[in-house]
Amino acid sequence: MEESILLRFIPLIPFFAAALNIFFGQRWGRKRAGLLACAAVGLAFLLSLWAVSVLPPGGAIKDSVFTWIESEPFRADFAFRVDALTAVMLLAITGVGFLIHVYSLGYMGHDEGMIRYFAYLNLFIFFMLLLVMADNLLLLFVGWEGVGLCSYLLIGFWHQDHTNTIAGNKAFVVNRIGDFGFLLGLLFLFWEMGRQGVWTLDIGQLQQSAHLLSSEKAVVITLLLFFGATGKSAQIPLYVWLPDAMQGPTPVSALIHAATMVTAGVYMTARLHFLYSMAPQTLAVIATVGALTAFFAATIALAQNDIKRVLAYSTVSQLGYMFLAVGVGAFSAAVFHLFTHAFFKACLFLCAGSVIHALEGEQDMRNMGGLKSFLPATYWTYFIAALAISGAPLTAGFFSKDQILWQAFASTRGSVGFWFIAWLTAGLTAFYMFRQFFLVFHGPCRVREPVRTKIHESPRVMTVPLAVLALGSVFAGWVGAPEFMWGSPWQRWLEPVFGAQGQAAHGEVSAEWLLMSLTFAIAALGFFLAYLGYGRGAGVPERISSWPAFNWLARKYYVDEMYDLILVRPFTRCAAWMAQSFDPKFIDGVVNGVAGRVLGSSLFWRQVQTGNVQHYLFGFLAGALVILAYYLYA
Amino acid sequence: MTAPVLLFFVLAALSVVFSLAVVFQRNPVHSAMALVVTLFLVAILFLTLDAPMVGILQILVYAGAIMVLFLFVIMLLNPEALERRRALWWGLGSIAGLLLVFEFADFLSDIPRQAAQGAAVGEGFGGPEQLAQSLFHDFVLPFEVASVLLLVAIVGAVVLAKREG
Amino acid sequence: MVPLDYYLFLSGVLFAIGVVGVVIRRNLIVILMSIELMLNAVNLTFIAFARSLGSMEGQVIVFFVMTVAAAEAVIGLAIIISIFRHRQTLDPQEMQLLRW
Amino acid sequence: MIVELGIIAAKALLVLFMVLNLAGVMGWVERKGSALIQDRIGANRASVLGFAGLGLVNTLIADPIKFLTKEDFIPPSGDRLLHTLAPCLALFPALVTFAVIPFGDVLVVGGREINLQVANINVGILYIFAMASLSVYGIVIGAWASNNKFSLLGGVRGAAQMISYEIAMGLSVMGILMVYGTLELQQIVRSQGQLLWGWLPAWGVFLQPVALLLFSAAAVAETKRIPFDLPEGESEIVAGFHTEYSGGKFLMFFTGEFAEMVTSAGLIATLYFGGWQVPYLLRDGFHFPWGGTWLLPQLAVVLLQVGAFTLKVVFFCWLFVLLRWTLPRFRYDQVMRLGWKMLLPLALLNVMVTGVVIVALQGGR
Repeated sequence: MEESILLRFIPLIPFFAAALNIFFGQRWGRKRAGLLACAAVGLAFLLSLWAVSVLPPGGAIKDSVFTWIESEPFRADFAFRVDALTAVMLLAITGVGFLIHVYSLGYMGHDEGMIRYFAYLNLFIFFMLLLVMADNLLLLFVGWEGVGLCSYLLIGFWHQDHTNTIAGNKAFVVNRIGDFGFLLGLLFLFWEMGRQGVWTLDIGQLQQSAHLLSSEKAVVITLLLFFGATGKSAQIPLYVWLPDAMQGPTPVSALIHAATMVTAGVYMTARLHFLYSMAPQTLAVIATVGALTAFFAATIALAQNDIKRVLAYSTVSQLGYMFLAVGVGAFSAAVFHLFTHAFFKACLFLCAGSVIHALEGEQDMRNMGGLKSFLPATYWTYFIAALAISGAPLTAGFFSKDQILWQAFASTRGSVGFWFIAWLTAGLTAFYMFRQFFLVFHGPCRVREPVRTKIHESPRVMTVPLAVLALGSVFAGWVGAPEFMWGSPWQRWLEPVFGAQGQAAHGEVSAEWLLMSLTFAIAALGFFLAYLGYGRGAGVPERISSWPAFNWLARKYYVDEMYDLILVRPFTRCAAWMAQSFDPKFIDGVVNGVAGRVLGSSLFWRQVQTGNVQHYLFGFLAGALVILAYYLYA
Repeated sequence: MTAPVLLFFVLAALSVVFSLAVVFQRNPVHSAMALVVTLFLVAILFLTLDAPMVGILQILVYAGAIMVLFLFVIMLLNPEALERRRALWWGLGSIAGLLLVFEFADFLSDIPRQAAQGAAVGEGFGGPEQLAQSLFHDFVLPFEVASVLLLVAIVGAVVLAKREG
Repeated sequence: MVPLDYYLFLSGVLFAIGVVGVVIRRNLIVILMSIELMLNAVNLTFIAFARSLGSMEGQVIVFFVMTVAAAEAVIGLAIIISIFRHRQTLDPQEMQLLRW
Repeated sequence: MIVELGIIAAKALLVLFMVLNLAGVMGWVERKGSALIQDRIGANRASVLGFAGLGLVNTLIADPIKFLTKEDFIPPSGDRLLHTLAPCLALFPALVTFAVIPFGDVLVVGGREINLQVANINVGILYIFAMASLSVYGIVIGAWASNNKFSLLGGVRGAAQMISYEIAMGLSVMGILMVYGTLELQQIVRSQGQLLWGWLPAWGVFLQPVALLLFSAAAVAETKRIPFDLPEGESEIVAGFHTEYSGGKFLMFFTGEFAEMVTSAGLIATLYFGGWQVPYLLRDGFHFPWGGTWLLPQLAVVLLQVGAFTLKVVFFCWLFVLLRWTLPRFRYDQVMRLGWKMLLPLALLNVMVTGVVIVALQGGR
């Protein structure tokens, strides 16, 4: 393992940029603050490229900054480590992050809190890099919590609006629930490894000594860790915060709530694949949860009218795909989908941002339509990204999604059921994406009057990142083509990390072709249905939305209401009872009662305190006499 | 009863009498004078214990300086001359003192008897050379600290006793 | 020769008398004098033990006790003077501000 | 044993006799000296049995008789006990101080060596200071027991003044202790018999000239004589601490003051002027630095020494008298300033310089 001091600068540069912006941003002005933030992330991206280029094949680079905790025999370093998996994450985070930063220059250019915005964004990049570069799970946890904090700060960025603050709180609380599970898993892992004589949280050492754990312990640990992942990566049952997180600025949604942070759970499971591989039951649970989430979220996305909410549920759905891949043991495929998804989902969000920007904040798709002619650049990039996510041939999504579907079908842990759900979801994905596409860009323009005349294409600073991401949406997937096409450098790249288990199944080429065709078929069907329903005329949306099933979907299966009824209300009621009855009557009663007794006895005994020194002295003398007598006669 | 013992008894009796006078005289000047005499007698006791230097210092420092200071302050303040005797309080205090004496006596009765002048001491024991040797060689640091203490006391006294304004 | 206990007992008696003085007197100056008496009683013990053990250390300690006594007397008297200026009394019973 | 005690008693009596008589004589000398300086004839009226020529009679016989036959007045609201005790306290320290001052070298009588000093204790100088410090009580107690505002003022002045000057006095003697390396007075005097550079007697005055000045000033202040007679201060507080004294008690105060003066003179002579030393006189006679010797019998040598000592004491007593009638009285603040701000720092400086010189000469052993 090689050492390099340069590694630490990848996360530290954004961190210092954030600090500088917090302290001096106001003095520099918004423009310079924004440029500084962009430059910092750009620099981090260049450093990441360097790190990838020097990465020894199959090895890792390490940079130990200082000893963080030393408590024999346990020791945790503040250390960074880059291997193949981390390198992928680094490129995605800093690359996509850089583009989104640049885009934000245009999108947030007129906002009062721009400096604060960029400081948060840089801070987020710092924590995210900490998360993926952490050499031990404690440091990873720091990053894990840090990105949660930044997410909270950015969701509630426009804190003047109360609903934003509530959305931020919701995200934070739900994440806390997941984090609690994660922390429990971490502690349990630490303890169990310690009982085997290995007091460590270092990922490398854990991997070497993971075999010491019994299978049952591994199941419990991985389940707890996965619970944390469901919170961070918005899986059933903790996905409810992500759609609400769309209250934040759109670039934030693109960066944090689509491309990077929400994939932290996937990254974590991939990072700890050696543990998960020991727990087949957990993997089954993960696969089930992933598949269900993918399908479930996709159905909800069908009926949403908010342009960003559709994308939010789409994100949940795609994350479900990733977890399905993890669950069937195809870690490499999961990370591959993570990687491609970062491009096209970021692109989609930024396009949505561009639309919203053009319409001065309008987010309801029923008030859009016919924007194709107004926003050509946005239109085409959106189209490419939508094709990619739908899995059109030779786009990034095509390769990654097909790999997942194939693994779900052919892997030893996979089954036809998983494949079927995923396959169905692929159709739904194509449908809701193009439903949105047609609603926004085609048909008559339904934009309200005062805004309609002022619709304009976004400035270069926003469209150029869109174009770059659109390119990525197509070509990022070409590194992971199936063996029967031109082979996958991706596989070879990640082979040393995941070993043979990364790619679980190699089946018949003909079967793969068949599945691929089926997937394409259902995606095409989704596209066609979307065109039928939304692409041709204006009357259909009303007709569909009157169906009870549509209403059911539009209300998101009433999950929020159910959570409210089952969890939140009883909890608040319990808390209210605690606050209004238990605390004032019982707790205060005990406390005040004790204090009252003390006061009473003090009032009596204080009379001893005459203030006369000689009385005290006499007491002292008497005491001395008694003590002397005790030693003399006892 | 040999001469030294006789001398001791005379000195001891006198010093007890005068120290009682210190405590039970109502007039502070009388108390102070009785204390001077007591200190003088104790200094002579020091001489019988081969501590001439300390004995002379006792007279010089205690009788000559400290007690003069006391008298000076008594005369400067010249408070109402006599304080009332409060029978109960004086009685209680005296009983406690007596108990203390009894406990001391009881304690001393337990330890084996030995002569005060038991140990063989060389020529000049307690003289200036030996005391100086101890002070400036073995205890030089405490000695310096004591000098600092005195300096602090001087400054403190000046600050305390200075009239404001 | 005079037994050591004689000196020790005399010292104890003087000490007890000093204690009684501190407890019963209502004049701060006399209280301070009683404290000097107690210090002297202790000094006598030190000197007696110094002679009995044939060691100079007891005498050196007495020397230091005298130093401390001098400092204590000076500061004590200064405090007494400043108290008297404020309250026109030396009776400790009149100084009961630290009372309940 | 008996002989020893007898010798000690004899020495003590001799010293007491000498000191008391000298004190008495000083009473007459003082008056005569004042007359001399003020250009008048002075005390010449007393005549006992028609024998008036010798003025000495005045003080030695007439004065005590006069004092003792007067009324012994005690203020009605005063403190009887302390009022009586005070004069004794004033006289006592002045007399006992002389016990450690040697008035001659060893006298050999019948093979028995007699040290011409009442008590040779190894902390002699400290003893002197201890006794000197006790002399305050006479004034303070007397002043307080008189229950008189003027007396009290005098007493307070006296207490403050004597405590202040005691410090300067003690520190100025430090130099002598350092030079001769002992606290024993007899030893100090013997050391002064050595010669510097072969011809100059190693007297304190040559080795510690500054200390001599400081010590003399402090000694005058200790005896409460003009220019330091603030405790009496006739023009301000009637007669100070002895305002309410008369008769025999006043005589004791009076004698005490002169005895103190004699003691101070003795101390100055002992510490700074060789005590009983006669230049070049050793135990067996004179040995002059220029070569000659003049052998003398032992008794003659002792007599010479005692005579020299007496002469020196008388000389310094006379100097005190001259001083009294030459200088005016200080103000009280001047007294305090002189004591604390001039004598004390100078004495400290003297100690330091002496120390440095000693270390330099001894090569910093």
